[in-house]
Amino acid sequence: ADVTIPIIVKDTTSFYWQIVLAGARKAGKDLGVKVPELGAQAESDINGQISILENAVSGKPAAIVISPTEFKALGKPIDEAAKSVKIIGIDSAADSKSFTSFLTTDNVQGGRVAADGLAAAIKEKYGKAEGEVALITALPGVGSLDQRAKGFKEQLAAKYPDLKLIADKVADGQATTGLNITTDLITANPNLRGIFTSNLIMAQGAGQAIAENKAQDKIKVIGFDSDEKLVKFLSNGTLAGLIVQDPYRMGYDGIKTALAASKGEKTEANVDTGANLITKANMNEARAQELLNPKLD
Amino acid sequence: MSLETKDVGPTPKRRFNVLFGLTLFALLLALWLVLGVSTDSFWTGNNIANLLRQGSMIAILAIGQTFVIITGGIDLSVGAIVGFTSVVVAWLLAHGFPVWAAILITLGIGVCIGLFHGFGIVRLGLPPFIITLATLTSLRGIGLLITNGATISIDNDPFTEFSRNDFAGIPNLFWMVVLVGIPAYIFLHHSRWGRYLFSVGSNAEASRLSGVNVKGTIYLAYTLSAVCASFVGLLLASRIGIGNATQAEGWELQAIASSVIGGTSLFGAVGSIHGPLLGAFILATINNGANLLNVNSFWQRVITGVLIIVIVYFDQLRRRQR
Amino acid sequence: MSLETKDVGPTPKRRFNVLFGLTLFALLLALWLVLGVSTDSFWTGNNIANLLRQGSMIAILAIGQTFVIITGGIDLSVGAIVGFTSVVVAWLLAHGFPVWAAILITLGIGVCIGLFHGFGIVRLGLPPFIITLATLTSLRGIGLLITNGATISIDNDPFTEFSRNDFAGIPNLFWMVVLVGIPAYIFLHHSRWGRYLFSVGSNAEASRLSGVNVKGTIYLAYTLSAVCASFVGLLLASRIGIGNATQAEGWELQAIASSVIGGTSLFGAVGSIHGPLLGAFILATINNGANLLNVNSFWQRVITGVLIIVIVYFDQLRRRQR
Amino acid sequence: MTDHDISHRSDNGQSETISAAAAHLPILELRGLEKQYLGTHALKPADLAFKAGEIHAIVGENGAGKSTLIKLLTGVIPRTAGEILLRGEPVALTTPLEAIQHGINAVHQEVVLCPHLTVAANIFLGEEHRRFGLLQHRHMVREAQKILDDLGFVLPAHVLLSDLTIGQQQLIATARAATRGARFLIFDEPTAYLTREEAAQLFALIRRLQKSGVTIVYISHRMEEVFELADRVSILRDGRLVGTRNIDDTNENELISLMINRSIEQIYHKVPFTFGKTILETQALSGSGFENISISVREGEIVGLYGLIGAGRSEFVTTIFGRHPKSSGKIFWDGKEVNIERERDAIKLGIALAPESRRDQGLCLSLPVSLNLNLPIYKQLSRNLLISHREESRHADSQISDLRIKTASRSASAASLSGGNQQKIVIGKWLNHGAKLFIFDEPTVGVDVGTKAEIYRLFSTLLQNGAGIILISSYLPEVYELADTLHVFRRGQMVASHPHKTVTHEDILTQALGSASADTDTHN
Ligand SMILES: Nc1ncnc2c1ncn2[C@@H]1O[C@H](COP(=O)(O)OP(=O)(O)OP(=O)(O)O)[C@@H](O)[C@H]1O
Ligand SMILES: Nc1ncnc2c1ncn2[C@@H]1O[C@H](COP(=O)(O)OP(=O)(O)OP(=O)(O)O)[C@@H](O)[C@H]1O
Ligand SMILES: O[C@H]1[C@H](O)[C@@H](O)OC[C@H]1O
Ligand SMILES: [Mg+2]
Ligand SMILES: [Mg+2]
Repeated sequence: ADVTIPIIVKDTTSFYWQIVLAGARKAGKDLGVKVPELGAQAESDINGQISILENAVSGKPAAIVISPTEFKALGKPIDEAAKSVKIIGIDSAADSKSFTSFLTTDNVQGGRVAADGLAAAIKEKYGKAEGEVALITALPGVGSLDQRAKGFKEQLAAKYPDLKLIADKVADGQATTGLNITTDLITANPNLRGIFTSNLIMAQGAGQAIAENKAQDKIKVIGFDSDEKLVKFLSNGTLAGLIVQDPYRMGYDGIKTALAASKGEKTEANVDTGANLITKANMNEARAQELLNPKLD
Repeated sequence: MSLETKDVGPTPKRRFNVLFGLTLFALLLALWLVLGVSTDSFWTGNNIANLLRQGSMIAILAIGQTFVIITGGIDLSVGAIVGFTSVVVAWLLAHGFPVWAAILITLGIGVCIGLFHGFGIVRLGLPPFIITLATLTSLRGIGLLITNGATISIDNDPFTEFSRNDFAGIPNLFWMVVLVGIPAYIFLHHSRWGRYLFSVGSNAEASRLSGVNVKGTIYLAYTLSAVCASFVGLLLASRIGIGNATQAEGWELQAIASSVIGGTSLFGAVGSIHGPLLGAFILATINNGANLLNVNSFWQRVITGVLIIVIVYFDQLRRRQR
Repeated sequence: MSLETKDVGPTPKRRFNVLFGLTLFALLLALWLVLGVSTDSFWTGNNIANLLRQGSMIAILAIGQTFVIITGGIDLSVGAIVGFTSVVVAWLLAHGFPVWAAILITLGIGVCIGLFHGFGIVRLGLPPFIITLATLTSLRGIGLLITNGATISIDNDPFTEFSRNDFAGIPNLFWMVVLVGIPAYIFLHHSRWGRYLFSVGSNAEASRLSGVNVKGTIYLAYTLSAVCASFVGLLLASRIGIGNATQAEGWELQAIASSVIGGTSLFGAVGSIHGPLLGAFILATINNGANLLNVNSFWQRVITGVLIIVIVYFDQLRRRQR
Repeated sequence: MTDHDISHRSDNGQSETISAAAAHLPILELRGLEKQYLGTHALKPADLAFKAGEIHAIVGENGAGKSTLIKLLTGVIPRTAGEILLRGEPVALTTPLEAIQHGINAVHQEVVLCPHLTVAANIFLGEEHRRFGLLQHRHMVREAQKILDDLGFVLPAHVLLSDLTIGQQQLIATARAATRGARFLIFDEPTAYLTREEAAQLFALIRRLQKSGVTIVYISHRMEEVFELADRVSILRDGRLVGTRNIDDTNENELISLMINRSIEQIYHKVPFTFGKTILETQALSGSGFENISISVREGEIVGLYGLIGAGRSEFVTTIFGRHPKSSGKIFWDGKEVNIERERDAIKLGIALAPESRRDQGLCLSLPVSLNLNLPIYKQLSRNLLISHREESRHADSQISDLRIKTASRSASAASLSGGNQQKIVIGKWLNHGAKLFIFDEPTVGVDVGTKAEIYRLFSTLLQNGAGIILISSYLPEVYELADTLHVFRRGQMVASHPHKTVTHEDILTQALGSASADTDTHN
C-alpha cells in the first residue's frame, strides 16, 4: 500500500483504544491503506501526543486520524499539522477549526446518559431516584473524563435534585486505587446508593469492591466503556449499567473518511458516534452485543 | 555522600532498631487514634479489614525492596513485575493451567527476573538503577504485547476469592504479609545471609575479603525482591480479577518510600523488616483516613507529602538524640 | 556499596570524560546513521527539528538532575515541578501578568522549591529521596488545587509560539538547551562551586574539613535542579499551551536515566554536562526512530529497555578497558 | 623549598619569622578541655600549653583520646567543656573553616581527602585559584606540582587521588596542610602508612616548617620518631593527660610505662620454633604488579616481605588469596598444586588475610564490632541455617577482651572506634577461623606499643599451633626482628632473601631501594 494514514490515539495501553485501532486496522486492510498505529502511553501525556503528531506529519502521510488528548493543548499543533496534511478527529474534540471531519462521542452527553442510567437503577431498587451517590474519576487532567464528570453533575443538578453527590474522587489511574476508594466510600457512607465510574479501569476496581463487599443490591454502579470483565460484572449484577461508545466504528470510519478526504472527496463534517446505556435488560440485543463484543484481530 | 553516614553512631544497633520501630508504631497508633476520634467508621471491623488489605501489597513489595536497599542497591522494577506477573498468571489460568501450576510458574518467572537483575549488576557491571529501570520498561512492554494492550479476565473463582476472604477474622491478604514477613525477619536477622546483605551494603570489598560470597548475595537480594513482587502480582490478579500490564504503576516508589520511612537507609547497610511494614501501613492509613474523612483528592496528595516529611523528620530527630 | 567505585581507575578524569562523551556521541551518530538508512524521513529537516525539540526538555532536566546526583543526592521532584510551574505560569498569564513577570515569578518559585529541598536535607536531616518524593506528591496536589483538576489555557500567542518557532533554522527549544548547557558547563567544570559539588559528593567530611561550605553546596545543587525544572515548566507550558499539574509524569526517571546513561554515577562525584545531554538525545532518538519505523508501541518499550542495557553495558566495558 | 615558600600563602600575613624569645610563649592553651561521647569519656579535662615554635609529641595507647584532642583543636567536633586560648584569646573553634582561618591545620589520622578529585584539586580544595571567577586548572596543577616537587615528594599532581596508594595520599594531605599558611600544624600518625623513605621526607619537611616558626603537634606510636623529632612530649592515658616531659628528660621506658601503666620488657617477642612441613609454596608466580615470585612458608615460620610502596607485596599476597588472577606460575598447598580463583577458595584451604587498608578492605565501618569480628565465621556460628546469637556474642566478647579492643560495646559501630582498635578487629576476625596460613599486611599500622607486643605474642601462639605467617611490613625493625625468612621486594621483583637477622638494616634498605637512591634514605 502506498497510501499511509496514521492513526494517533490517546493511550495505546488501554483496551478501549485497542478497539479503535482494531477498527482502523480493518479499514486499512479493506481499503488497501497502510495504517501506522500511534499513541502516547498515558492519556495525560499531552506533550507525548504532540511529539507523536509532529513525527507523523514529517512522514508525509496522506492524512492523519487523531483523537486529541486535550482540547486546548492539541489545538495549535493540529492547526500546524493541517497546513500540510488533512486531519480527521475521532473520539474527542480539540480547539481547532482545521479538522476536515469529526467522528466523536459527545462526552458531556455521555456523562448525562450515565446520570440517567444511575437514577433509573436507583429508582428501580429504592422506588425513587434519591439518596447519596459518588463519582470516581480515574485521573485528573484528562479532558474527556472531565467532560463526563461535568455532564454527570449537570444532569444530576438539573434532573435529579434528590440524588446527592457526596463524594467526587480522583484516583491515580490504578484499578487497585479505584477499589480502595470504593471500599472506603462504602465504609464511610452507609447510605451510599450509587457510583459513577467514568472509565474502564475505575469500573474494574469499583466492580471488584462491590463484589468484595457483596453490595450489588445496595449500591448501583454505572461504568463507562466495556471489556470482557465488565460484561461479566454486568451480567451477574455487580454493575448496574455501562455507557458504551462505538470505538470500533470510530477507528474504521476514521480511516475511511481520511482516505476519502485525502482524495479530495467530500466528507461529513460532524458525526456523533453515540454513547449508549447498556444494562442487564438490554445487553442481549444484537446492537448491544455488537458494541460489547467488538471483533478484534 | 557521607552526610547521612555520619549519623551512624555508637549506640547498639539492635536496640535502636527496636526503639525506632516502636516509635514508628506509636506514630501509626496515634494516626489510628486521631482517625478513630474524628470518624465513626474508622474503628469498624470492616474498615480495619479494608485498611489491612490496602496496605498489604505495598508492604510485601517494601520487604523485598528492603533487602535490595540494604545491599546499597535499588529495584525500580517491582511495580512493573507486579503488572507483568498479573498478566502471566491470568494468561496461564485462561489457558487452562491449574491454579497451583500457574502460581508456581509465575513465582518462577519472578525468580528469573531477579536473577537477570543480579546478572546485569554482577556480570555486566550495570548500576542497579539502570538495569531495573530497563526491565521496568521492557516488562511493561512484554505484558502489553501478551494482552495486546487489554486485560485478561480471570474466571477462576477460588483464585479471585482468595484475596477477598478472611481467615480467623483477618483478611487473607494480611495473612500473606505475615507469611512473607516472618520468614523475612528470620532470614534478615537470624541467618548468615541476612548478615551478608548488611556487610555487602556496608563494604563490599571488605566482605569479599572476609569470604562473603558478594555476587551471590547480590543475586539473592534481587531475586528475593523480584519474587516478592511476583507474589504481589498474584495477589493483585486475585484482588482485581484481571491481568493487566499497566497496573501497579508507581508502586516501586511507594515501596521504596515505605522502606525509607521505615528507617532503611538508601546508602545501604541499615534496615529491618518491621520498619517497611510500618511504613507501608502508615501510607495506607493516610489514604484510608483521607477517604473516610472525604478529603478532596487533591488535598489528599498535599497532605500525604507533608505527613511524609513530618514523620521522617521526627524519626531523624529521635535518631540523632539517642 | 563499593561495587561500582572499584571501576574508578588510573586514567586522568578529564581525558576519560571527554573520551566517554565522544563514544556516547559516536553511539548517537550510529543510531542516526542506521535510522537514516532504514527510513526515508529521518534525515529530513522537519524530523531533525522534531527530534531536537523532543529531546530538549528532558535534556535540561537531566542537566539540573546531574548537579544533584554529583553531590550524591537525587531529585525525584523535577517532573512534578514541571507540571506545577506550567500551572503557575498559566495562572499568572491568565491573571494578566506580563510575560516577563510571569516567567520571573515562575523561576523564583523554582528557586524556593530548591531551597526548600536544601533545607529539608541540610536542616531537617531528611534523605534526598524522601524530601523530593514528598514535594513530588504535594506539588502535584497543589497544582491540581489551583486548576481544580482541570487545565488553564494560555492565550498569549508570543508565549505559546515560542516553543514552536525556530531561530537560524534550529528550533527555539534546542536553543534553550544551549542556553542552559553552556553556563552549566562553565559552572560545573570551571567554577569553584562546581568543584565543590564534586568534592561534597566524593567526601563530604573531607570537604568540610577543607573549609568547603558543604551545606551551601547542597542548597545550591537542589536549587539549580529546581530552577532547571521550572524553566522546563515554562517551555512545556509554551509547547502545550496550557497549564496542567499532571503533566511530565515520570520525567524524573527519564532525567535520571539520561544522566546515568551519560555517565553520571549515582554514588556521586562523577558526572558531566555533555553526558546527560547525549543521554537525553539518545532516548529521544530511540523513540523518534521507533515511531518513524512504525514499531508497535509495546515493542518500543521492550526495545527501549534492551537498548538502555546495551548502551550502558558497552560504556561500562569501555570504562573498564581504559 | 625555602622557609619563605612555606609561609607565602599565609592568609593573615603573619609570615615573619618568630624570634627566639617569642618561641617560648604558649601559642595555644587548653584549659579543662573535655569531650564526652555517649558512652565514652574520650577526653577528660585537660590543661596543656603548646609553646610557639615547638614540636610537641603526643603519645598514648589506642583509644587514649589523641585524635579526639586533635579534632577538638580543629573544630571537627564540638567540645563538651573547657576553653581553648589562641595567643591568650579564647577562640570558639566550632567549624573546621574557623580553625583554618586561625591558621590551625591538621593532617588527620585516616586520610580525609576526595578520592574522585585530582591531586591538585585536593591540594587547593577550598582555596582554588581563580581568574575572572573561573578556575585556573592548569595553573593549579602546575602550582601543585611545584609544591610537591619543592617538598621532595615525587608524585604527579594531575592524577586522581584514588590512583595513589594510601601512603601517597597521606603525603598529599601533608603537602596540603603545609601550604595553607598554617601557624599551628597537627600530624595525627602521619607515618603509619609511609615507608621509611617517605617518612624521611616528611621529617625533613617538619623540621623546615619548625624553622619557619610553625608550631607542630605530632602524634605517633613509634617511640624512635618521638625522640628524633620532638622537643616535648605529652602522655595521654584513658582520656586523661598524665604528664608532659621535655624530651631530654625522659626515655622510652618512662613514656611506655606512663602510657600503659606497666612496663614491657621486650616488644619483639620471638620464640624460635622448629619448622614443620611446608604449608604454602609459590613457584614463579606472576600477576599484575609482581613477577616471578617463589616463596614457601612452613609450619611455625614467619616469612617477612619488605619493600617500598608499590613494590608489589600486597598485590602478591592478594593474588595468593584469590582477589586477583595470577598470570602465570603455580601455587602449592600442602604439597599439592591448587587453583585459587576467588577469596573463598583461599579461605576454604585455610588462608586468612588481614588486608592493608582497614577502611577500604578491612571493615564494614557502619556495622557493629560484633558483626565485623564474626564475618568470616558465620558458617561456624550457624546451626540449622540460623545464627546462634549466643555464640555470636560470646565470640565477639572474647575477641574484644583478648585483644583489649576498646569499644563501648560489641554492638557499637566499627566507625566509632579509634584507629588502632579498628586495626585489632581486622586481625581479630581471623583468629578463630582455624586458618593454617595467616597473611598480615601491615598489621601494626596505627597500633600502640602495648598492643604491638600483644600482636607479636599472638603470632607466637599461632605459630605454636602449627600455623605459618606471611608478614608484610614497611616498618623495617618489625620484619627484621620477627621474620624467620625475609624477602626483599623491589618493583614487583623479589631481589633478595635472608634468614633471620643475617644482614644489617642498611643492606636490606639498599636492596629495597636499588643502589641509586639508597643514600637519600640512609642519611637520617
Ligand atoms: N564518634 C565517636 N563516638 C563514640 N565514641 C568515639 C567516637 N570517636 C571516638 N570515640 C571513642 O573515644 C575514644 C578515644 O578515641 P581516639 O580516636 O581519640 O583515640 P586515639 O588516642 O586517637 O587512638 P588511636 O591511637 O587508636 O588512634 C575511644 O574509646 C573511641 O572509641
Ligand atoms: N605511584 C603509583 N601510582 C599509581 N599506582 C601505583 C603507584 N605505586 C604503586 N602503584 C600500584 O601499586 C601496585 C603495587 O602495590 P602494592 O600495594 O602491591 O605494593 P606493596 O609492596 O604492598 O606496597 P605498599 O607498602 O604500599 O602496600 C602496583 O601494581 C601499582 O598498580
Ligand atoms: O472515549 C475515550 C475517552 O476519550 C478516553 O479518555 O478514555 C477512553 C474512552 O472512554
Ligand atoms: Mg587516633
Ligand atoms: Mg601493600
